[in-house]
Amino acid sequence: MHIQFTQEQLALRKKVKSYMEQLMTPALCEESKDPEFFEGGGPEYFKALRQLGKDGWISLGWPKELGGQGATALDQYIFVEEVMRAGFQYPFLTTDAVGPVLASHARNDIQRSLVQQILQGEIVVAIGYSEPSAGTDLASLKTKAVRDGDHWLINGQKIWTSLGDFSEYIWLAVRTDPDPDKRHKGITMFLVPTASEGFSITPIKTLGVRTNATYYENIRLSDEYRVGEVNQGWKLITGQLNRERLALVNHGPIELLYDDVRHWAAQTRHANGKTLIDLPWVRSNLAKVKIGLEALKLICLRQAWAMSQDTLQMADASAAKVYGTEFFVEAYRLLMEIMGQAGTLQEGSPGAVLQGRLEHRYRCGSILTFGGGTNEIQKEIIAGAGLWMPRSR
Amino acid sequence: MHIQFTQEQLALRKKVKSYMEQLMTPALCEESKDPEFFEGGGPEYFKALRQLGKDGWISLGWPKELGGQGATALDQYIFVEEVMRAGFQYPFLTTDAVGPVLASHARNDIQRSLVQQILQGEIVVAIGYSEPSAGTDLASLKTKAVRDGDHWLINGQKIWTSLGDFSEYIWLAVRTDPDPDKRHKGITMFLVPTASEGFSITPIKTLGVRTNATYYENIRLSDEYRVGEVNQGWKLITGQLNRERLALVNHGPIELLYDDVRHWAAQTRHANGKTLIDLPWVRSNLAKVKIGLEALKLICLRQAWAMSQDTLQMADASAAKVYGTEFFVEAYRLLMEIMGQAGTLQEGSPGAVLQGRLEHRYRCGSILTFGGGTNEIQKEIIAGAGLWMPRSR
Amino acid sequence: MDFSYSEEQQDVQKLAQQILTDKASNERLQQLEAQGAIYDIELWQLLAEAGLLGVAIEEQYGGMDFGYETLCLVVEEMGRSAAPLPLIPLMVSTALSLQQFADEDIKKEYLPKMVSGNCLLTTAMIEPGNENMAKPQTSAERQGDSWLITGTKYCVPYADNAERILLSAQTKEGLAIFLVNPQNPNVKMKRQYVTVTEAQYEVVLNGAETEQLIVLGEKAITLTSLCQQRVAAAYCAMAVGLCDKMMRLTASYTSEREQFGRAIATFQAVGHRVADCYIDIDCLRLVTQQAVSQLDSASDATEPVMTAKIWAGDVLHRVSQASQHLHGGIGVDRDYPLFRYSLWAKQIELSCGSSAELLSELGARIAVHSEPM
Amino acid sequence: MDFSYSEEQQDVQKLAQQILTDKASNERLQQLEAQGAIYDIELWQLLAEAGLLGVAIEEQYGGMDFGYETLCLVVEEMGRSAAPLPLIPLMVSTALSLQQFADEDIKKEYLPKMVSGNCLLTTAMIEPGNENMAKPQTSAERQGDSWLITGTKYCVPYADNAERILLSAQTKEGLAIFLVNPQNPNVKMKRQYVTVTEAQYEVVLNGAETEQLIVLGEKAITLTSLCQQRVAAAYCAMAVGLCDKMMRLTASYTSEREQFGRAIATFQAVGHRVADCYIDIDCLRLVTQQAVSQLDSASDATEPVMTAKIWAGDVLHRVSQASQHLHGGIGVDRDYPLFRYSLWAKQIELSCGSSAELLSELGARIAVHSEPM
Repeated sequence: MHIQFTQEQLALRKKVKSYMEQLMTPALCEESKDPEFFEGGGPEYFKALRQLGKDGWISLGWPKELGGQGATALDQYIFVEEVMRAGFQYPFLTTDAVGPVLASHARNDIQRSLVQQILQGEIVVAIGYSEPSAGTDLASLKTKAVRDGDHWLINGQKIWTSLGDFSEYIWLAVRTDPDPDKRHKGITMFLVPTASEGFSITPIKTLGVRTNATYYENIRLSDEYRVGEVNQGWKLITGQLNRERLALVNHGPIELLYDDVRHWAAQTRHANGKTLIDLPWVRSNLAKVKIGLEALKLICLRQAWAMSQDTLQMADASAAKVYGTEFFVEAYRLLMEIMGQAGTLQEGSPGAVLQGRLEHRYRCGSILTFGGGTNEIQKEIIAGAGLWMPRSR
Repeated sequence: MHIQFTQEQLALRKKVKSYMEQLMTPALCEESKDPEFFEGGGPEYFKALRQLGKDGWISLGWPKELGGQGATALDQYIFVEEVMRAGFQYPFLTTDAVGPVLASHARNDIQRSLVQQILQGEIVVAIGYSEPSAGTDLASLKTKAVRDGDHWLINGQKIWTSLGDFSEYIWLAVRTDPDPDKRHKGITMFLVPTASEGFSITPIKTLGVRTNATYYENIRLSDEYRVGEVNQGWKLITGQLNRERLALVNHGPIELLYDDVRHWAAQTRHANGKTLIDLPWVRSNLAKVKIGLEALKLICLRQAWAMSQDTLQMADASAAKVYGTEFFVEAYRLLMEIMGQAGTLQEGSPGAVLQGRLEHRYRCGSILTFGGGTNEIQKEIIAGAGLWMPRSR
Repeated sequence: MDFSYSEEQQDVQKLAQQILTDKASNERLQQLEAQGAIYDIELWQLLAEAGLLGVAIEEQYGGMDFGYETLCLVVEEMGRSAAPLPLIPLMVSTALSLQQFADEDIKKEYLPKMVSGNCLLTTAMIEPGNENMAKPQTSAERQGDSWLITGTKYCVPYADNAERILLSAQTKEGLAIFLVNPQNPNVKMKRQYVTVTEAQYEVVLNGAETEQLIVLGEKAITLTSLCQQRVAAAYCAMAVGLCDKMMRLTASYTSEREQFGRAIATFQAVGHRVADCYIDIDCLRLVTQQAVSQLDSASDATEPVMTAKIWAGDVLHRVSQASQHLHGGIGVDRDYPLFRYSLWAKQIELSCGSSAELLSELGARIAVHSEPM
Repeated sequence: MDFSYSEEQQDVQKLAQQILTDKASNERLQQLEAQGAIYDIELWQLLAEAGLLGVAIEEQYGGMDFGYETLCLVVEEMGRSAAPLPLIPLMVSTALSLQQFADEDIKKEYLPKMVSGNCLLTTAMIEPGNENMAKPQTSAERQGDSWLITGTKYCVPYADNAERILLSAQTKEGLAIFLVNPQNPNVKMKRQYVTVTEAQYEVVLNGAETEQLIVLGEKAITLTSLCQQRVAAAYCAMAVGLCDKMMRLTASYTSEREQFGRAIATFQAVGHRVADCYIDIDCLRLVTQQAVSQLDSASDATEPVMTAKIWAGDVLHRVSQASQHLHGGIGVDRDYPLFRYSLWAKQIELSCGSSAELLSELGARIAVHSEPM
């Protein structure tokens, strides 16, 4: 066992790090402070994304047969970590979930061209899975597509269509077989241009960032926008989940926050004249975050390594998702406690600590434990696939 | 709102306290160190129990119409607290669960005489509910009684018959209607003399104390030993549960341990020359126990008060049981951490701290979260009765 | 021992509940948020007319004189509604301090106006990097009959709307408490955006002049200590209301929301997590009642208040996270009321000392009071 | 980066697993407990014959020289079986310390005997109220070629059966490490009963004479530090085995045990709690592997070892409580194997520093290494 990066891996990290420093221009940093562009989508954002495409980073982890560089999951993890540390809102779902799936199912010029646009950082694709009454139970979705000659007629509503406001396409899951017994087996995937007639979008303001509801009213779409076989959409939805979930719990951003709080506490004086980090309870909070962080880092690296070896166990991927998301919630709390009431100050207010980043993370953090496959479902997978326990009822 | 004891209540506490100091003679203390008598049952133990009966303490909380003194639940709680602090293994299940139930259903001289014996501290009664395949699902019990003229023939097996080795009777739940649809409605209560032919007992050694398996082989018993109506036993089992559970989570003993560890830490020097209590992590562990203890005390007193007012909510009684038992587990851990490796030393070993009481409590503590109605069932009650949520499946 | 509230207290509680249920609907709060309203002035007037602002103010100043415990019942209801109301800064920190410590003329001038809802006063509790009101960096110097005050206060609620700010400053004669007019030319204010929508301000005093010295020396220390304890315990009472409502929203939502063909409340993982909240809130309610009742009876409440605030920090965090999690996406949607409660949960958790900090302080007190056996 | 074990390590692991599964059955352990056996001498001989005692000992002393990491794989399997074996005191604390620091003649005298299972040696890690082996109260005075040692050691495992005890003492020339013969007339031993059945002793040295000085000064400090870290990490490896087995016992039992007409594992409250254990154990395994691997590669492992031991304390507690709870009554019954694991869980949790103590130490290290930005 050798739990250290190779020289090549360290070199890659260094390379990505310095690349990202260049990429994060003052203009981009300024733009990303604008609440409208918190999640990306501004002109500077797209400029940077196209640069990433041009410089070949987007294709890094794609299989060679799909035009990618076939980097290992560990290399990809290192890349993701540095991108996130740099604070760039990389569109993982587009580049690493939808992109490769589309590439391996592309069956016409439209779809092949879309793959190229994704690889070149030209476009972002939003995910249209959840519906008001289909959340954790995604297979109960009701948005439907009905054949109309060479075309389809799409009707329905999706929620939590994040990034939908600056995406060119929605990666849409629809029901194509109304038979109630064919829950998972009646779903087909489409790429719906957001420019389509009958498409509309309304923002949903949340605790943290903006997301959207999207509406599909008699959208008439050529069959060329259907991806994969009819009624075979479910495996396209679940195919890329592990990589997506691993990106979700990447340890880079929380390690950065931990380091920043630690250094801040070392230079900030408490009313009694001591620095904050001299207070035993502050140290203890930091130590709690530190041991949790070590476990997160190892869990992620082990998972990336297992993916590289093609030995990833389903239960371990679920364990990583549950552990990571619950740790984030706990870590935010422990770090904010150190700041005291100053921890409630938002960016731009006098006295805001570390640009109010933690305050913002707190407001965004609530969605992690149920997003990307609710933790209860992950625990079912662990008990079933990891421990051979009978399914719960 | 007035969360303080009245003068009368304080006087009662003082009275019980000094009474118990007298009762806990050196001989009794010595006897109770003998592992065989950890749970009581020795000659000194019975001497003290008879004294308690003679001095009227056993009847303290019994309703006046059953020959008791009708003390409020709060007075009874104070009594129990002081008895437990004194370390006397008071047979609550006999005196406060079986006793009053029997008294209110006594229908012949045998049963009336048994009530008197209980009130006089002459006898202890063991509970025969659980069976190897009937634990949480008690209504699935299989031990059966079949009518045989004026008599009954009893056959079956019980486990966790604690105190059975020095009890005169087993308070036995048996199936009298074999119809599988009458789970709760086919159960009848008996008092089985342990001197009966066909009764046998084998010890079960546990992590902590001794308990027993008891066997009932063709025990022929007069109908005079049946308590309550035939097939109406279930409500006799559940009738006294709240009072029993409140005794289970009485805050007295854990408060005593907390105080003892705190004082011990204040006088014990660490290798670095400081006293243990000067270490911030020791203080923090103590503070965690302290805030938990405050809540436990208030939860118990509020429950006792509500019982006195006859306003006890089912969900609150369940909340007290879950909170108390989970707090004990946590508190033992926090207090033992303060002792370090010395916390593993058993009574009588060189270096044992506080007579190894915490080490012993740790070994006994495991049963609390599932004993007396498993905490999962309590949470079902809370969600259902307290929050009107639909029953889980 | 008595765990029940008096009839008059129950009446106050019911009245507050009724008004807030009627008037602080989700739609109304959304409307106020869309307007960027500082607080709900109409609702505030209604509460004043119902006499609810003055429950803890003596009758001679227009109040009902039912005491601090009764005021905390109103605060709890305010938490349950999540309505934006300046009840704690105005009535708990400022009015109670003035009523107990100020001269008669000050009381006569301000208390009746506060009770009738016609005037806001607020208190500056903290400074940059310093949450101890009794040890301010802010200083005051005597100049004839006035004082000149210099220093910076942080997170002063409603400062821009307040007629006066109660604040502490260090003087050569010891700690002093003043009322300062925020419209004074030597006072500069800057809005601080915090987790909740409550308007808070950085208040920079640069030789700001005031004649309104409330109290000096030992009594000033007592005032700050009581003020801090009363605010902390009132936040705990508010936390009870917030948490109870979050739990009930969650219980209702999960009982209605169906997935996999059944109400999600019928999954044990859901039902038991709400039951855990129930237990947590029961504990929080009891330790809060103890702290409030001791403050009300003027006993030393230092440890009960710390205990309650530690529980509040923990329970707010756990109940808020559980509620958010069990709601799924709808929980973070600002069209649904839960988000307001979660924001307040974090705000209160980090105010008046975090659980981690207070546990450390409580531990230090325990150490001092633990004689060797 | 490589999270897999080498083939030779996997072979060792499988061999250990096979022998322990065969020979350390519940019946066998019950039999040993009924006899009051100090450890399983027959099993110990089998392990010695299979070469498993010497996996970390150099070939010249009869070992296989596969390193500390491989030894920890055997330790983990020992934990999984809960068999009473002196592997940690003998091979981890004593043999590895001697191999690294002792003179050739000492190594030649003892290591081969230890590897072949013919001789027990043990290490005295702690003293009354002092768990730091590097700062003993015990002192040693030179007398010609010998040393006279005076002091008290606590909880010395297997002291009564050991040929020598490795211990630390303060001398005028600095810290020193000795081997002492427990049969020395100036050594008195008294059995200490602890949570597990392992035989531990109070060892009182009253001018006990020895010529076997192992190392003095700086090197003695290095020895104690490495010895303590290796033992702590080995306990973590043992904890992985213990916890994994507790979890699997619980998963099996709850999958079989029926109540209310169904396997109790089909209740989410049960299944999810076991899943929580799975996640906990995954974390514990990884931080332990990191600590062990760093110790194996002779890098500074101070923080990884602390991290692993903190996790071990927490996870042992949680998994043990969850397993006990989900088993119900059968879990505490000494006829069923779980109780042994729970006892070891508490024993290890409180050995080599509790989680609370180590968190505090780790926090202090973090503070020292945190420069202001």
